[in-house]
Amino acid sequence: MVPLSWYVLLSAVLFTIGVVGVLTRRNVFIVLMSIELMLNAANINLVAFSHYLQDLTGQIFVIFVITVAAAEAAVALALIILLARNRGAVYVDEFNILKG
Amino acid sequence: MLKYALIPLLPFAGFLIAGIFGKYLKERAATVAIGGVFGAFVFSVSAFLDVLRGQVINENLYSWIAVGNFSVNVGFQVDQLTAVMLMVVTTLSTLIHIYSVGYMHGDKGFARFFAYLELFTFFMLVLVMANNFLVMFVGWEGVGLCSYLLIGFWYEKKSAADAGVKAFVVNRVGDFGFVLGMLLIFVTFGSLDFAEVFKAVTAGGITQRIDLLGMNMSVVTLICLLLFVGATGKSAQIPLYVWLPDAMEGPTPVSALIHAATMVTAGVFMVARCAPLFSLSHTAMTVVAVVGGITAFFAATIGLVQNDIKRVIAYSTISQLGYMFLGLGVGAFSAGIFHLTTHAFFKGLLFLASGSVIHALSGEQDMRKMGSLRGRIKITYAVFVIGSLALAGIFPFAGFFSKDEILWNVYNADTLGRLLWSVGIAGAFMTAFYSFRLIYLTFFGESRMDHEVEHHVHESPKIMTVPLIVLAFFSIFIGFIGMPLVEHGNKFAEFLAPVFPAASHAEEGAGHGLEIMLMVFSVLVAAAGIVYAYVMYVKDPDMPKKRAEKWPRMYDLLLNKYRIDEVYNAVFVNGLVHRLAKFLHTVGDVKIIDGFINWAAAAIGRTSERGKKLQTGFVQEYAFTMGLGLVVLMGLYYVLK
Amino acid sequence: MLNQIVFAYFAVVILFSAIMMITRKNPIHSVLFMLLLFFHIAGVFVLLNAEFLAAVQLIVYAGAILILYLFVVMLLQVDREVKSARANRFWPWLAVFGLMIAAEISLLVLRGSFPAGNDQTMRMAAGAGVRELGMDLYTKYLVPFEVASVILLVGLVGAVMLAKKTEN
Amino acid sequence: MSITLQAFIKQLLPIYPEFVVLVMALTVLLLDLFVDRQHKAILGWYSFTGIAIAAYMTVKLMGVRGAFFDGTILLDPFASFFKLVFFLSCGLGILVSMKYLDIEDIHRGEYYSLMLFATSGMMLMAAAGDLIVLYLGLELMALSIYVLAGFMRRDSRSNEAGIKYLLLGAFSSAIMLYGMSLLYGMAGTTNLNGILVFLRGADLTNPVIFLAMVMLIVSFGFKVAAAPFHMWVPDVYEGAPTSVTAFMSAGPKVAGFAVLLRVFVHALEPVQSHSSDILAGLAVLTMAVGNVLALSQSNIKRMLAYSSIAHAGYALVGLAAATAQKSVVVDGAASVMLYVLIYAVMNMGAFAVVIMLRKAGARGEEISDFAGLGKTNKAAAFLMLIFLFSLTGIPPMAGFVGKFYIFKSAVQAGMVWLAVVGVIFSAISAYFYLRVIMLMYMYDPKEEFRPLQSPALALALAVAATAVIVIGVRPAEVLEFARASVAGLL
Amino acid sequence: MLELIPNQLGYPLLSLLIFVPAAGAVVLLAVRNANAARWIALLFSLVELGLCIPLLTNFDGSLPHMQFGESIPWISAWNINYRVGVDGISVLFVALSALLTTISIMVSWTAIQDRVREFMVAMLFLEAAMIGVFMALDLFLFYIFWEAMLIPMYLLIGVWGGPNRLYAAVKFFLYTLVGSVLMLVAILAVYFQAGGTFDVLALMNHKFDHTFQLWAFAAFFAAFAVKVPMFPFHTWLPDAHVEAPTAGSIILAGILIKMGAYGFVRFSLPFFPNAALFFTPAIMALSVVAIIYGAYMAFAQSDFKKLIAYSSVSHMGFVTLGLFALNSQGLEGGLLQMINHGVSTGALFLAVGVIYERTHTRVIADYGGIAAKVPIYAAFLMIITLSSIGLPGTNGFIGEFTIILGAFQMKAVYAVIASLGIILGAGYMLWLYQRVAFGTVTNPHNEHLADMNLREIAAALPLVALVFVIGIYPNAAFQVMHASADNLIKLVHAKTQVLPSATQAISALAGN
Repeated sequence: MVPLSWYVLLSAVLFTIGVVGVLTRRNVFIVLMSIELMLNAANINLVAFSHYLQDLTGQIFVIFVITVAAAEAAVALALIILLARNRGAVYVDEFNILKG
Repeated sequence: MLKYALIPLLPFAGFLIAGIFGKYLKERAATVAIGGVFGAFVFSVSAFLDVLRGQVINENLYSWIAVGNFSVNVGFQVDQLTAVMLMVVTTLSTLIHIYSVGYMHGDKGFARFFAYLELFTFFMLVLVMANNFLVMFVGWEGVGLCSYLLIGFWYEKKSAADAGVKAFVVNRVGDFGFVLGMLLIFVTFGSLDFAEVFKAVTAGGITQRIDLLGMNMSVVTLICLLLFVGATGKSAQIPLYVWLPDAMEGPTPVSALIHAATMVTAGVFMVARCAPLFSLSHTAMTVVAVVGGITAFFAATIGLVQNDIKRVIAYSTISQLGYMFLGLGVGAFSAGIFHLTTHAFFKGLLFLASGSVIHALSGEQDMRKMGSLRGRIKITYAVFVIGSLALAGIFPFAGFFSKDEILWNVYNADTLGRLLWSVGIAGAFMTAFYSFRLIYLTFFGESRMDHEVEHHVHESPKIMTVPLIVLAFFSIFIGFIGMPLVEHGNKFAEFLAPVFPAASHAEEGAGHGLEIMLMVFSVLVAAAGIVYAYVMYVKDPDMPKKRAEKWPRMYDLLLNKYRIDEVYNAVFVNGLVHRLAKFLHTVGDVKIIDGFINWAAAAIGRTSERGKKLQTGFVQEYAFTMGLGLVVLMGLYYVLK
Repeated sequence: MLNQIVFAYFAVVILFSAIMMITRKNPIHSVLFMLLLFFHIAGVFVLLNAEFLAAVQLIVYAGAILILYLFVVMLLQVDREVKSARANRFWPWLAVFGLMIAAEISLLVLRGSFPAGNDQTMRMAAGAGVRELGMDLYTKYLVPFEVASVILLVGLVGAVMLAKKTEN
Repeated sequence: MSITLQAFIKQLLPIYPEFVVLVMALTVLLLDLFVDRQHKAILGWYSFTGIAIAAYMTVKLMGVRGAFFDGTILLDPFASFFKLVFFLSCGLGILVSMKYLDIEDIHRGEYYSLMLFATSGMMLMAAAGDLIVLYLGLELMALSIYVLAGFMRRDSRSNEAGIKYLLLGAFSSAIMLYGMSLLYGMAGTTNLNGILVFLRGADLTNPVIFLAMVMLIVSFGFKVAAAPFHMWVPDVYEGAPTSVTAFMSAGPKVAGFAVLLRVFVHALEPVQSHSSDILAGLAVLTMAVGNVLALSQSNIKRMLAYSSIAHAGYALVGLAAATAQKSVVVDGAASVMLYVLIYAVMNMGAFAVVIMLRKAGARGEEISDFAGLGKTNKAAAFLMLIFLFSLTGIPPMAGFVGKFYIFKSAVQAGMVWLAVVGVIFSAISAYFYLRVIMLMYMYDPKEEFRPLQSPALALALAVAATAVIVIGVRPAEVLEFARASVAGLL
Repeated sequence: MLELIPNQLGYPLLSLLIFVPAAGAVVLLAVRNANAARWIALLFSLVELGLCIPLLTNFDGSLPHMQFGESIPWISAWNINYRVGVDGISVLFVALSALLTTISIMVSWTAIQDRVREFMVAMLFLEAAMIGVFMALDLFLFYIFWEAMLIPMYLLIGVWGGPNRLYAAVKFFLYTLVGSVLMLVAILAVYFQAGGTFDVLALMNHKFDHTFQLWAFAAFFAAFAVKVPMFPFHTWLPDAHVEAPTAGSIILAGILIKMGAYGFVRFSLPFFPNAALFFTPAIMALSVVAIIYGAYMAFAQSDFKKLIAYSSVSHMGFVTLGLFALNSQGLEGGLLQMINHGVSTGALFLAVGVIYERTHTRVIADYGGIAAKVPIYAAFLMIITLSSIGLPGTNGFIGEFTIILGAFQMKAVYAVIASLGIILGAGYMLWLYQRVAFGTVTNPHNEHLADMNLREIAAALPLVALVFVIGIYPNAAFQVMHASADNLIKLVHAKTQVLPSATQAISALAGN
């Protein structure tokens, strides 16, 4: 039997890896995918809980999360394309006209 | 009642008219002014007669300040003392007004001058008629103000303006004492009315004592000392006499009226007024006597060598005021007032006469540029001599009686009477010497005048000489009202007796014999002074130089008035005021307080600039900050739980 | 026991591919590792009797989103990536910082306790779960469902509006 | 189980306002196809009327109370109050936009529909009775605003603002999601009431609960721009189109506070002993950062961005007070609500004036562009004067009433120290607001220019100014309204 | 105990006093023409002044109570009412505010050429706020007016001020703001301590516990001490005065800085008497320091206005000294001195303004010898100078003497030092007068100086008149205060169980 805590631990570590990715990588795509990692970590939690709680809410939540992630990805990529077009920038640390 | 009210109010009315419409009145302002003071004079006479008839009045006009348990009225009191002062003030004021018409003729500030004189007369009358300390203080400061205005009358002259400010501020120092005295009187007696305070005093039972700077003294003593500080300011006694010589910057009639006859005697008057208080405090009396004696001597020494005709008289005034305090200090209040009266006349005369001389020499005041005037301006010469004789105290001139009564009382005074008496005698000698030195330098010897001055020399117009003559008359005969050795004491003392506590009368001290001996002695001393002056300045004119060379230091010191002014300037004016002020301003306000404020502001500004640097524009650093926040908050679990 | 081994396998691969994903120079490789990761997460879902979600995970995430990423990555020239630094200059610190977060979260999570749940398959048979899901989705969570559709619409509008070639 | 149309309509009753706004948003998209580029303003007025209708319905629905759709949607005075605030900011936002969009040459239908979408998202946040709805509403709002921020497609500053906001927003909502998942794992439900019930019986020392709470604070703090989660604000505010900045300085922030109140005053009420302290700490930090950094700004939008951070700090003071003591809940929550309302109005007003300075060619965003406005355009300068003094919190402007209430409840909750810190910082804030006034009245204009003017803009300014003055002088009614609306929380 | 006597007149006098100027400001917003603006502003200020006649004639000085009271519920949720009333302490300041505003408008007639309308709006708005401060009997209302004053004053200094006006304006604003926000917190604390009321009269009767009093008093002190300004919070005043336009200086010196002292009397003393007693030694010490220090500062100045500004610091030292003597002489003396200072210093700044308008220099050295050129002006300046150095017969003397009398009974040493201040006062003022008026004209610009014109004389006369009226018949003012002042002292002593220490001065002087 897999204890619940294993799932939680897995998601915690996954979440952290996501955070590290967000913080470290310059390439905006990888940053975005790291955020997806964090979302997936949350999803694992939700599903695990819903399983152990005998309650479907968690799974439904996950569906919505995935939907949102999709929409977000669309907008994000659109903006990235704009930036690449206007400024040829695909690196996060190139987005720094605005500061101070 | 109205009559008494009018005494001060008439001059005040004169002031308002001359002051506001002076521009249109021009010379006619004088008529208005003289009308004002003359009216005051008339009413004063009638008031005096009332008092002679024994009708003493003390009336309150209205409640002036009433706060909590403190209440003061504006009120007048005309008793013997006031009556005497009224006569002195109004008489001299009137005469000097008349004299000024001639003296100030053609001055562009003519109307203003008379307005000020009127205002002064008003305040002086308020001072002498007040029935409580606070109203007296009004007159007290008021005359100070007028003296300031009149000294600085020719304000284009810097020296004049300076002298005015100096006079006012030095007086303020004295008033500082006066005010504190009043406060202490109030908290001790619960009132500022003369009547109530003196009643309480004479009733006795004021026994509180105070520890002040280690000394333990009775409240009354402290009160008297504080009041006396005020007196030293007004009446130019050590250490606050310094303003009076400079006050000679004012027009001569001002010197006569304010700085000889009336205002400077206010201190004497005030001490006399407070006789019931002072006589309770032996300490205070001693202080008064000693200060008076020293001043009398000290001022005389300076007078010996001065060359400015007016300054000589000024120092003699200081010295004579010293005599008055000497008298008061030994409890001879009436004698003090007597000398005040006679002095008013002959010193007024001397100033006016010197004014006449200056007028004749078209403004020259330096005696070294005079001489051999006796033939040229006869009347002036004559009255000058009379005045000087009176000042020197030669029988039977006015000064003789008053001064000798003082000396006689001093001689009989219990404590250090003899010592002070000898000081007084020495002073008398010098007085005689310098007053005649002045006469010889001015009227005898060969002329030392500049040429154009020389052939402008002319006797003053009637309007100036007449008052001189009148004053001369008084200087000769006024003394007799206080003639001693007549049946039951002298009339003057008798008249004033009700307002003064029974002083230790000389009669009890020793017989008439001794008194006569002393009189003769002092006359001889004075005569000696005159002769010595004659020898020095007529017989052997270069003797002064020899003397000066013989004791150069001494001479120099006297000539520079012991350098007191310089010391005061260095210590107080520059040191304690201006330097300190600059220092406090640059350090206190600019450096410390504003320094701190601006530093704080700048500090916040710097923080802001630094903080801006953190906003680097890198998304990941923003994310990192968020993460950091997250970590810290999560860590808080261990703190908060 | 078996479950545990399977879980262990999934977990290991997931973490491995995650780490690879965030460390690859070439984003295309990252995308591929992401794909791997998604597959195994789907596996975990299956392990938790969430077959439907597993399917969604594969179809939407792997099938749609990742491919979208792939397109864009290729659309914008990525060969630059090979030449330039992959991580910003603080990356070691940030890695340590990441470990801190991991430590803290797991510490808190482990010290914490969850309502005792028992690991048993859901009462309804596999597949039936989907109907339950559907019922809930269209009744209880009707409003959120609609909102989700609106969100997708916004994403659509936004993406089109922003990315479409500028007229004039 | 088929349901008649009427029944269906009847069922929708509680979400009529949201429904209307969404319908308007969609129809705007359609209408956009038929309106040519010169007359896009029509769409603006169209959406404005939509907002008006929705507002009307919200007022109508005031009477109805309760939980609908299985408790996922709540209809209570609290939600209604915030919905009205959203309508206010959205309406003003639309009004200030029209002319501006023409100048920037980005006048498109999507703009308005996105604003409406965002508004509906906020409404859902305020009305959410369930974590899922809350999450979706938040994402709906956020997504629309990401797009709006990047709306000036040809201006890379705008794009940058968009992507920055998006990346950080996604990051924060991932954190929130993780927190929510833990909460769900604890409580076994995503329903806020359920969570409350669970926590009432739960062992509160359980670190997982704390972890969840912290993660929610972080993500909501991000939305309301609380330090240290504020750093996106200046950049995004500066880069985004000014009209959007105006809108998002009001709407999303207010929505964030709605959620904060709903969650921390209501759902997580049992753990307030922790949350209150944390919120107080954040409040201090936020006020400090906002006020101090605003001092050294040269760009008016940035300056206002920092000032909006500072104001979030003040509002957090009220929140901390509300969570500190049971006895203060009503006043604390009401103070926050009143404050965000007043803040929304005066801030939009200030931005409206900033927009007036936008002139073809120059951006008009430098503070120095205000030099001599008092001479060149008396009215604009005077309005700005009112708004700035209101932001400073000087009576008789509304801003004072707001701050007064906030600090009042802080003192009531025994947090005198917090109040003292607050007033000190608001005194400091006077400096940078005064700087603008100084420029307007005490310097001479650099060059003559005609500020932007349009009936819509005038209307917006008039509304804002009147509101600021009226609320400042006669706060009683609004105040009562806010206090009454708290009822929904308890 | 104090109560609010409802307004018996047929019309709401106090509200009129507050809202007439406000209305004037609103009307002016519609005016375009500068001259019209001047006349309208003058008109409204005169109406205001006229309203003061029924105020003073119908005021019953024999009662300590608040009169002409009006009380309307305002924000019931916070138990806040629009509650106004005047007693013997405040009524005179209302009248003074009206008078000085009128005078300020008159002196600004030609001095202000730029943005006349805005200037007049600011003036009238300021007047409304000032008068409101003196009338408010609800802490919230009071605070509203108190803060609202800052706006017009800030603009007056900043827009129509001198070269360094920006620094001065901001300094003034921030200094005051920091002080008053602390008071705001204290007000809130008081509100809750007293069980949720802002009603001043109710709070006067409430007894706060000792430690709370200390804190609250300190907070109120922060606000009032800055306004007064007491040493060492005074440095904003010189800057503000120097840069402000004449009208601004007159109002600032005449009314604004009185409000600090007024606050002490109206709130600090009755609310926190124990704290007041606790802090009295410190405050009196600060006061005498201010007296001496301010005088010294004045000596160091070369700028006409700065010198006067510092003299204000010194004079306000007297005021606080008197107020905290906590006996009737000190208190009433302090109140009277507030009015005196308003009159004298107001007139002094008027004098500066008159001459500045002609010469456009405030440097004392640029003057000298003008007495010969402008006799009327010289006379005016002399009178005011005398009043400011407290010459008997002028208002200044009455105030200073009663204050010193009060202080002497409280603790003699303070009175002694304060009297030293009087000497210094005479020194710097006369020195100033000498440097300005005496000597020979050194500056060629002053050769053809024009004397005061009728408008300026008209503006100056009322002040000159007041100088002498108060100096000769101060009871006119005192009688109005007695009842209220006595009541206040009774209140303080009743709350603190300390009996009035009327004549323990002997021991006080002995320092034990």
